[in-house]
Amino acid sequence: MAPTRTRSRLTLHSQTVAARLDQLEAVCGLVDQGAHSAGFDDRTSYACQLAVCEAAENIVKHGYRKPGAGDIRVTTRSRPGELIIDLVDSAPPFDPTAAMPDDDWEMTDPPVGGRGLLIIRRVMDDVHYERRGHRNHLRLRKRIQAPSE
Amino acid sequence: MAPTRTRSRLTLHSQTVAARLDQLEAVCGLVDQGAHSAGFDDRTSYACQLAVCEAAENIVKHGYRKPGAGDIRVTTRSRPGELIIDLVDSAPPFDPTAAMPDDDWEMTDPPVGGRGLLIIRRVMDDVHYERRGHRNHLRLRKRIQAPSE
Amino acid sequence: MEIKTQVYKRVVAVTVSGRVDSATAGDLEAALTALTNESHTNLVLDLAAVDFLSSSGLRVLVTTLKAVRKLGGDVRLAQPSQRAVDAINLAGLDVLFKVFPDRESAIGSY
Amino acid sequence: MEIKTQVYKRVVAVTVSGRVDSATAGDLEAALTALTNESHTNLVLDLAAVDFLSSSGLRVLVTTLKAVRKLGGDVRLAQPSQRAVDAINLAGLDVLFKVFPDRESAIGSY
Ligand SMILES: Nc1ncnc2c1ncn2[C@@H]1O[C@H](COP(=O)(O)OP(=O)(O)O)[C@@H](O)[C@H]1O
Ligand SMILES: Nc1ncnc2c1ncn2[C@@H]1O[C@H](COP(=O)(O)OP(=O)(O)O)[C@@H](O)[C@H]1O
Repeated sequence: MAPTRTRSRLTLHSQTVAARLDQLEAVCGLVDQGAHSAGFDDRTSYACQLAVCEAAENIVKHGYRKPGAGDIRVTTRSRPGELIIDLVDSAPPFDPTAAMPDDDWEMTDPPVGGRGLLIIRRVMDDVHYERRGHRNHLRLRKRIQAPSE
Repeated sequence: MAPTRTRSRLTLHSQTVAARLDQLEAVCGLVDQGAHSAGFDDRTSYACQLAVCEAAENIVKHGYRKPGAGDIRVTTRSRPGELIIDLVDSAPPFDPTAAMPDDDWEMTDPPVGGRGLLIIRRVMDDVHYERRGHRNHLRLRKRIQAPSE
Repeated sequence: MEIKTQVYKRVVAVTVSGRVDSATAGDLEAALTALTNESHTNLVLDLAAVDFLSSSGLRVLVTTLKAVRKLGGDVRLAQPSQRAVDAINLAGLDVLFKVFPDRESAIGSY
Repeated sequence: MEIKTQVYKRVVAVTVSGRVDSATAGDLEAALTALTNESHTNLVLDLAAVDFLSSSGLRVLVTTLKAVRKLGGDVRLAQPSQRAVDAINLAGLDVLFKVFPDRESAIGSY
């Protein structure tokens, strides 16, 4: 979909992708675009891509479980200094804000998984979850102090 | 001394240096100049510098024995494709063409010295020695096939 | 993603480049498992050209680390890109890996 | 002549540059003897920037080689310049030294 400018300085992109791992790079592309519209630098954009891809990967792997069993609607909203990403899927309910990221482990037994939720929380300023009907609505928000417009 | 052109294409340089190790680099410089006048490439010039410096070093170390105990007259004669270097010293007689370079040793006991005479013979096309009065006259000659003039 | 492997006497240097995510982590895991199966346990990962490193890639690094540590080896990182470092730090895994500014010092550290 | 030394866990890389002749060979010998005295016997000599190597310099290389070999070590050459190679070959010493195209492979060879 072509970008839509609503009001003065909001840029909105929206795209629905099949819930498959090979679609994650496209999701990253969307996030990168949104991050740059928000005036984020490359490094901040990269962090946002990491976080959103972790969330999307979880939907594919743990939500739908079977590749291509559904889809994910990705919407980015950018305004100077702020990027909001909405991920909507129709997999079984899961609230990632309720799960405790695993950040307490021994050097002798480091964790092989469970890094995704941690990355999402560390990168994003807000993580908001809602179940609406048969859909999961996840909203991730990132803000920076001094946007370069 | 400034270079002298005798006959058509002969270039001659001559210089007397104190018989000290710190003069060897200057000797190399002379040889390099002569080699380039003869149309030698850098690699051939380098081989000639190695050989002449070995001979001069031997005169300092094994001939005069004491640093600065005498001097060495270095003369280079270049014509296209040919370089002749004369080294004249007044140390005790020594004929390097009579000495057998040590090129036969075991891998388990490699030689720590005796490389100088070997390098001289391998690089030069002719090595000629004469004792005249109280002086050693050593003439080293290097020729190449196709001189680039 | 591209993987190049250089086998030295006591160390193997693995150069990883491109995007290491859930789509490619399997290939990286296969390459590293092959090495540990051949008793190559002193590993250097050159991450200079990694431009994306997701938790799937990190999972492979940690799995490999655990496997080689059991055998007395280690996984050490050489000249990781800023993006590789950011991912490792965000995942809180920076304490696990020794990082070296160049390949030579990483190889020399074994 | 300039000498730089990088001490790794099991290998020391010595970078030699400039003119190695009777005027400077003593400094090289001192540096290498200091290393062997400290039990550093796996040596890599990076000769990439050597632009003159006379028999005095070669003598130091051979002396060092003999010393470290007795202690189970070796002297290996990394990326020697053409001039260093020419001198070693003319002196008939090329059979003595393992030569590697870069520092990394020389260091990794131990
Ligand atoms: N969208 C989701 N649907 C169902 N379960 C999820 C979802 N996201 C995460 N989870 C659960 O939370 C756990 C931690 O997720 P994460 O931190 O991303 O690590 P990993 O995916 O490597 O296990 C997952 O193992 C899974 O059990
Ligand atoms: N000009 C000289 N005068 C006296 N002895 C010499 C001279 N040149 C060479 N020699 C003798 O020949 C030996 C071999 O010389 P060389 O091959 O240059 O090796 P090195 O100088 O390392 O011993 C010397 O050790 C020395 O005994």
